[in-house]
Amino acid sequence: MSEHYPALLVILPLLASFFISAAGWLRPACCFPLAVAALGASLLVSLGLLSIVIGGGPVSYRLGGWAPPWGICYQVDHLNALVLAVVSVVGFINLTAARTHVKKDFPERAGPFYTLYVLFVTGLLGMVVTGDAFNLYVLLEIAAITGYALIAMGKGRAPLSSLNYIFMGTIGACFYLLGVGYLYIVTGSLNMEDIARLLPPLHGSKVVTVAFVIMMVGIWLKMGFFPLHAWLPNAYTYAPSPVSSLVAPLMTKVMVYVMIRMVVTVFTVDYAFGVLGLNEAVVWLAVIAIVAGSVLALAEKDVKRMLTFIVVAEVGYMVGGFWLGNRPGFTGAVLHIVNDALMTLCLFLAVGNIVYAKGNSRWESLPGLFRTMPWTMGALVVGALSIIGVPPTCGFFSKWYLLLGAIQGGHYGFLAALLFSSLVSVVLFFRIFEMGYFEPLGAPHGPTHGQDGTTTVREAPLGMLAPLWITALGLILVGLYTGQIVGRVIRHAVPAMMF
Amino acid sequence: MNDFFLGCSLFLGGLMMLSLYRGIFGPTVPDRMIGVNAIGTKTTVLLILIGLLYHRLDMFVDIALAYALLNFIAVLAAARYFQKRKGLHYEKPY
Amino acid sequence: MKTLGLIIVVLVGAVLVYATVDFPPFGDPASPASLHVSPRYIEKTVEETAVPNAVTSVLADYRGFDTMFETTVIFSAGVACFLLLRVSRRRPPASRQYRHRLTGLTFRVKDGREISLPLRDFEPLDSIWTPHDFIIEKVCRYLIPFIQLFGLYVIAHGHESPGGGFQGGVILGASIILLSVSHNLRTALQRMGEKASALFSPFGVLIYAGTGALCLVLGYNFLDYQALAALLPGGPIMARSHGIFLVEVGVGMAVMGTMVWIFKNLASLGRYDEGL
Amino acid sequence: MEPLYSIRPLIAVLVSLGVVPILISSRNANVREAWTFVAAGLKFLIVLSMLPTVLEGRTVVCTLAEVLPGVAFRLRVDALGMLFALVASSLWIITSAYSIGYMRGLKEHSQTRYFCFFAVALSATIGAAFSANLFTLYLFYEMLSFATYPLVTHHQDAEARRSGRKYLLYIVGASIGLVLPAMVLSYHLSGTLEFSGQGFLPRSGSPFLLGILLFIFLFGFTKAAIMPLHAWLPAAMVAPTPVSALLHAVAVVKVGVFCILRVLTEVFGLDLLASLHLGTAVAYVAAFTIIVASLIALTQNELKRLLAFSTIGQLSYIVLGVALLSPKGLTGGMVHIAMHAFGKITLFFCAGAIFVATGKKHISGMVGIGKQMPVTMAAFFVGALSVIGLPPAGGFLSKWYLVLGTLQAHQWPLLVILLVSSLLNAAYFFPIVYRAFFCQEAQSLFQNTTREAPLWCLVPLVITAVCSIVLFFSPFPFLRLAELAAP
Amino acid sequence: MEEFLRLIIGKYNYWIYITLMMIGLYAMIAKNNLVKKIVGMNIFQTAIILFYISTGVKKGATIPIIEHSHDAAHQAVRAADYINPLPHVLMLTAIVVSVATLGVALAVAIKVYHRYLTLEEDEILKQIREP
Amino acid sequence: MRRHLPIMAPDDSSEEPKPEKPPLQKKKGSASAYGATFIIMLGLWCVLSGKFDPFHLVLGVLSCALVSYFSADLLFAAPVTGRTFRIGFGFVRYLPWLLYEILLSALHLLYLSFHPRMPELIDPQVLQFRTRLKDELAQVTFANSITLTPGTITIYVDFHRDFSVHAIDRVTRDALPGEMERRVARAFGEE
Amino acid sequence: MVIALIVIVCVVAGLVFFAGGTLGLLRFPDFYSRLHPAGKLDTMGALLVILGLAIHQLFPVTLGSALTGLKLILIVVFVFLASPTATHAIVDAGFRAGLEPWKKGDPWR
Amino acid sequence: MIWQLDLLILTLVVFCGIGAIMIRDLLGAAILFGAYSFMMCLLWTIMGAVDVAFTEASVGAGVSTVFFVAAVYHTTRRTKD
Repeated sequence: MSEHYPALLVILPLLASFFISAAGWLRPACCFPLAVAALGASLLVSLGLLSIVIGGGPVSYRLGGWAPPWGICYQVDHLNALVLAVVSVVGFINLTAARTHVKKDFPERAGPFYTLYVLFVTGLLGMVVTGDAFNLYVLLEIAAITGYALIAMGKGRAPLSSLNYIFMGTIGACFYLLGVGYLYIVTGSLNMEDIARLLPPLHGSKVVTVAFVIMMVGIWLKMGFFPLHAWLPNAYTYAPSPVSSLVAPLMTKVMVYVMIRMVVTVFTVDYAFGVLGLNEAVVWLAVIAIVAGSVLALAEKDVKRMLTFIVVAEVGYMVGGFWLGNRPGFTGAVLHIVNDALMTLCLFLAVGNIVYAKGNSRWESLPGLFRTMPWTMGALVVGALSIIGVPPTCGFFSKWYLLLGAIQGGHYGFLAALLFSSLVSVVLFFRIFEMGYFEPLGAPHGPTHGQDGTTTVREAPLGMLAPLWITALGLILVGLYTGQIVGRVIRHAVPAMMF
Repeated sequence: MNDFFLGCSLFLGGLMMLSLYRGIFGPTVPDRMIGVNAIGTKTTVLLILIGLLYHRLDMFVDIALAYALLNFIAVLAAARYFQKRKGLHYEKPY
Repeated sequence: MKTLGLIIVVLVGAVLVYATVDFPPFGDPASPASLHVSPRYIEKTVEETAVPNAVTSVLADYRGFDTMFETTVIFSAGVACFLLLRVSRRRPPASRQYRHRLTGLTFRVKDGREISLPLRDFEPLDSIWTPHDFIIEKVCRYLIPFIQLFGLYVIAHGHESPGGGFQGGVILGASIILLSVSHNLRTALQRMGEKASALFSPFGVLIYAGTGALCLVLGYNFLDYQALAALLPGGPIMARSHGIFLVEVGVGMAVMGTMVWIFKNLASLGRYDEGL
Repeated sequence: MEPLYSIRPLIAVLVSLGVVPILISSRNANVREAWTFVAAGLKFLIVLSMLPTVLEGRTVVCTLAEVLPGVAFRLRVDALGMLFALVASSLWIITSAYSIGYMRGLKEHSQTRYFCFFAVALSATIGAAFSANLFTLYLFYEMLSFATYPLVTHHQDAEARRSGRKYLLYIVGASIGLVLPAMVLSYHLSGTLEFSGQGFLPRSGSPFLLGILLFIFLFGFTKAAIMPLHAWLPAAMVAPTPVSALLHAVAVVKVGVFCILRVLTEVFGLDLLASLHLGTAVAYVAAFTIIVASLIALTQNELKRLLAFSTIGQLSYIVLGVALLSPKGLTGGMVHIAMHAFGKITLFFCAGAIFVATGKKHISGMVGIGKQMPVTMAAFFVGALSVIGLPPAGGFLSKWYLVLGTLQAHQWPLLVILLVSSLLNAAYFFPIVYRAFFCQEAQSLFQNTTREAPLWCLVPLVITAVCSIVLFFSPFPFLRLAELAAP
Repeated sequence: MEEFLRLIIGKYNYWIYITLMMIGLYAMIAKNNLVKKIVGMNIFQTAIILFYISTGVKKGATIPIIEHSHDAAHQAVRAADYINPLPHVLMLTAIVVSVATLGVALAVAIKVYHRYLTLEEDEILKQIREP
Repeated sequence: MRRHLPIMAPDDSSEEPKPEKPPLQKKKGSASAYGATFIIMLGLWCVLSGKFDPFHLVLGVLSCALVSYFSADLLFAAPVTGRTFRIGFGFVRYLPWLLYEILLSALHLLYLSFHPRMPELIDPQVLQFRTRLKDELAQVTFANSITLTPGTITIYVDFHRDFSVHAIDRVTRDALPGEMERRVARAFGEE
Repeated sequence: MVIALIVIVCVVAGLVFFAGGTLGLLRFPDFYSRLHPAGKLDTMGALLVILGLAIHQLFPVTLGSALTGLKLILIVVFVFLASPTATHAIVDAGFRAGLEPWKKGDPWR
Repeated sequence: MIWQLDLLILTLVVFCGIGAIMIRDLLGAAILFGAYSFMMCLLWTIMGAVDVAFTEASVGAGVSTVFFVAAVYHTTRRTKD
């Protein structure tokens, strides 16, 4: 069976989503267990795939039994396998946390919600696993459409933000599609490896250059890279909590993966860093992204919204790290995909708990939280430390590699930007912690210097705390096992041409 | 004969352009509906002509048939808009 | 915003124009796109899949995986519209309106009471006035069966003429939409209820994915229809052909269901009473 | 010599973390405090159990995980680390006792939180002491920073908030903004972060770059409060006194100095420093801090602030001693960690005891207090002697070695500075003692009603004072360890 | 000059696709009305479809449905005689995606309208700013 | 003119209807209706398909069965009887005349269209008359015939069988209802 | 040859009707009168053109071409069913939208 | 591929597109969008992409315009640009 893992990975949740949808009509109570089973199965499969890849190198799977340039094939190498594991882990953990929200906020729409949820994860998994440029587009659209709907579910400004996201996302996806078309017109192939094989004689062609540029712009739009990020904060802020903690950790990261995949596998490192020589400029863009994301986050008075700007800055980390074009930079970028997915998940889950308890995540609702929701805030602290980059949380290690890459590449602007954003995150998070901590300051009638245990503890239910703390502990574990991850997985994913 | 059909199709295309004038500049929405409906009829015929030009009419006729059948759904829907009393006076047209 | 838009548009346009100069000549039979991958599709489609329509064979077999997800996209759009628009909590009405079918007069019954006259002659109305145009109604009644048959024909003949599951599905869906547009949504709902359309679409995609999974269970790769030779007569090549047909039926069902579903949600704002 | 592989260092680090859940779960104050004692005692015993091995000249190593290629999460107990760990863990027991007296005496709120973070901070301190490489050191350094924040802001009022901000700004800002890039740069230059007696930085690096690196490290470890990055320390004095005592006289600030020591001796290596003439530069920076801090201390009225500035000055002694690059200087600097710790903690305990008993913070309000609280003020006197560096207190020994070190390094100006600063120290301590004991009855601001602080407060400070004196006569483990550590 | 003219005429499809795409893009960026933006979005997607279909065109070829399938075993099928089917397949998918996006976008637009009672973006933003 | 339209004031109250089962149940079509639909559909299938191998024929039968199951009552609201055939026959007899009429008036309209002084020739007016046709289908046929005949368009037919017709000029106006109504009535056996 | 002539006559006649319809669509003064040429002349034109094409493609007569011809006729039938209905729907829409018919003597719109 | 028709229809398509964007009435825009999809269908037919044309025909005529009208019906026809 293990030779079918790449297909099963996507097929299981896909099939399950249909059953969930049907169950939504026939037997609503079954929706959640089905979703858990589906994502759990794909989580197991993805872990199995990871171990296969670690043990025996890349795996490929022919869908429909057709050989690659004619049929679609799945190509799983070290890079894929890692991102797959992350996507399925995040999807699964967040799903378990989503149940309480769904029960409270929209119990009657659980069926479609879980359907779309599972489909979203399916789309992302497919995007990561596929080795066909066009197939990636289709899966991208699945993830996008389900994402639009899930975001638009929210209250207040959510539909408007979602509509903006639809426009920007469509432009991004279409630009990507156009780039694929440009490659197709000069190579006649859609398979990534096949294109890579055919491209080198065409390196001077304007078509390939423009294909590259258009594709990158499209992908950047989808990932919210700084000047193209305008849709992101609103969309993630106004989405319902379980959705924002699903979309925010995964969508941008997977798009970063797509960018890496495109550059490394399709265009090859030679072309992107050698022939075009855009790396310096892109790293500077990333610098701007990091700085701007951090500074914009400073201006926000809503924790969730602040986090979205942090996401913008983090995208800058990954893009910049990758475009440094050296081994540590690449390692840092890939590692940061893993770490940032977990960190963002942790933070958004924590904020989700706050929203669950308080109704919103604005600053007014923060005071006294350390007293009333100590567990949630504890996990929030862990996540924050990870964002700041404090060892042994995993955020430190990816930052380490990125810094190393910046030094090795001699790009001190990027170095400075990384440090700056870390410092800004300190300010950002400690402002929140202060507010949650110095509760008596702004609350005249609130509980004052009370004795221990006098204030009522209104902690979020266990169903939400457990995933949160699993994630928080995961942050530390991943940090401690960074050496393993880098040595066993990422080291093999670094293209040989990089130095 | 081919050239003749080509000429016919070009002529029809020209007529479509004229109809499109009504579609774009028609002062009121019903006027646009007329224009577009006229274009739809011409499209059906044009599809058949193109099929003849390709010498594969048996393949193209299905498309034309689909058009003939479905063409007026859109017009009906648009008309329905007015029938449901959201007339021109209900919301001032520009 | 306008200036910014103009600048962006001009910039992007310039970039695209810049690349166009290096394109292979338009319609060149020797362009890479025509020489590298696609010749096999054209030359081998009959041999390998017994489907003369190369588009169908590529769509449902060579690149069948894409199409499965394409159908899933449609399905997820249906679910999305439902999720966004469907209203579930409703208050009982303070009054109801009925129209006498023969005369077109409308009555209003207050205080939640039902009309006591035989319902055969009356149809319920909602707050919005519903037209009663029997010319359109009659003509559409006669057209709809033909449209449906045509849709089924298109699905069934995807192998040797243009068309296939998607087109046929849309036509079938359009017939229901036409019913709704010409009469009103209730009539359409009573022919194809909400639950039916909502179950049609996942079931259709399930047929597709299930066919693929069946191949997997039979020991072949996912969507490798050759596996169906064990179940269907005609050998592996015909098995591919039949597999494609199965899949097309699934696509047709899914698309029909979803189109109707989306329309119902959009047209009635998720209230499922009185449509467009 | 072959290192000893053992998980004892890890246990030593984790034992205080281990009791945190118990502390949180128990509502009973007595149980809580008992557990604190148990943890402190255990920790001290474990540290002590490794002492013989270290005294033999061997090291105890515990590797946990290789987090980056060439960089492991590894603990290693060597002489310097042992010295520091011994000081910190022994003083934790005493401070725990004192905390009980102080917190109960003042009926402070959130005592659970207080004890928890205290335990965490101690873990971090021991961890820093036992770090085998720069990464592990940085890890515990950061852990300590964040663990101390809730302690500093314990009072949760506006002032605490302000101080907390300042504290974070200086310490975390510098560690992220300066230390982190410096670490990455070191790693980039040498491919490792593992401490080694000769320093791991390559000799071939450009002198300019290495010089910059050194100063980034020097100022990056802000906990050492090298001027001009010292302002957080006086501000952090808003914390409850046990916190100030243990953390800001022993653990936190000493960790900063300890880090600088590690960087000087085991990242750069004395030879490299000498060959680049960087030692002298560092020494003069430290000397500047010593003088200026002492001068500022002269002008302070609030006792804890005065002690804070005194601490700033004293910390730089340690840096100065190491920066002399001479064996005696090294020994002096290292042993000063211990001596100053015992002396200064006594002083802080006294300040706290005075506050608990009388509620007074300012020196001007302590006229005649010696009559009412003779034990406290006697201890204060001993502590002051130790800090000034006069016999029969332990401080004298370390100062003696420092002076010898300057002589050995032929740095006459530094010798002068040392002596002048001792005078200044005397100048700001003796007036307090004088006013406390030798004033007219009429000028005394205290009625006879004022008594000594509670016993929980008093006993610890007596113990530390006694220790200060004992250390003068038998400085055995500390001096031996310092001599072992100094090459 | 002649070269230039050949460029203009010979790649007419590509120019038009760029024009259409720019129309769509302009509408999506600069238009104020949300439904207009959705129209623009569809035009944008159609432009890309146009591009793809144009890449598949072969001069002198017929539609990609093999004639006389029963005799195919005897007479070899020449690829040059049939238009490249691959772009068609891809674009079928793209059309489907665009319909799906259209449905979702319209649903969301309706939701937006019901909250702000207008479809003009500037008016909505004004409402958000001045609650 | 407007008074003929059964317009009700738009109800702006926000009340919403109860989720009731639509009282209008699907009419059970008679077996004859199903059979007739099936036969018609099968004929159409043969025309459309053009393939008579077993596979396609089976598919055809299945499809026709499906359509007749689903939509038989749309095509034949009442059971199929002899009257249905009579109407069909009458309708076929009516068609040639209609086509001829259409051609004639189309030529007339074509003349108008191309005439340089067209604005002077036309005289659009709305005229109303009441038809005597009773059958709804007959009315529809009549109305569509009017619409198909260039120069006249049925605007509205209300339940009183009142026709509102827009006519482009005097010539076309004068022809109504006259001959056409008679022929439709004959075709539907109402005379 | 005769057939070709018939075809050409049919198609040209159809095109003339189309042209008339389009011209009328542009020239007539108001919505109601524009519908007359647009709706009806186009239908007539479609009828003639498609008939012509059906005749053209019927030769050589095979089963396939006959069926295709039948399909073409089917298209005409459907157009004849759908077109007046659409016209009616449009005029109904315009009428309900409140468009006033142009009367002789009104200013030219 | 019939290039004369191709050019003609391409021009029409552009006009239609611009019209759909420029009309200051959403219902009109929806209707013109229907016309735009007719044109597109023709275009695909001309370029030999019958399946795409079929899809466009069924979608454009049967579904997408209706969706637009439904959406406009439930929102508003008013637009400022």
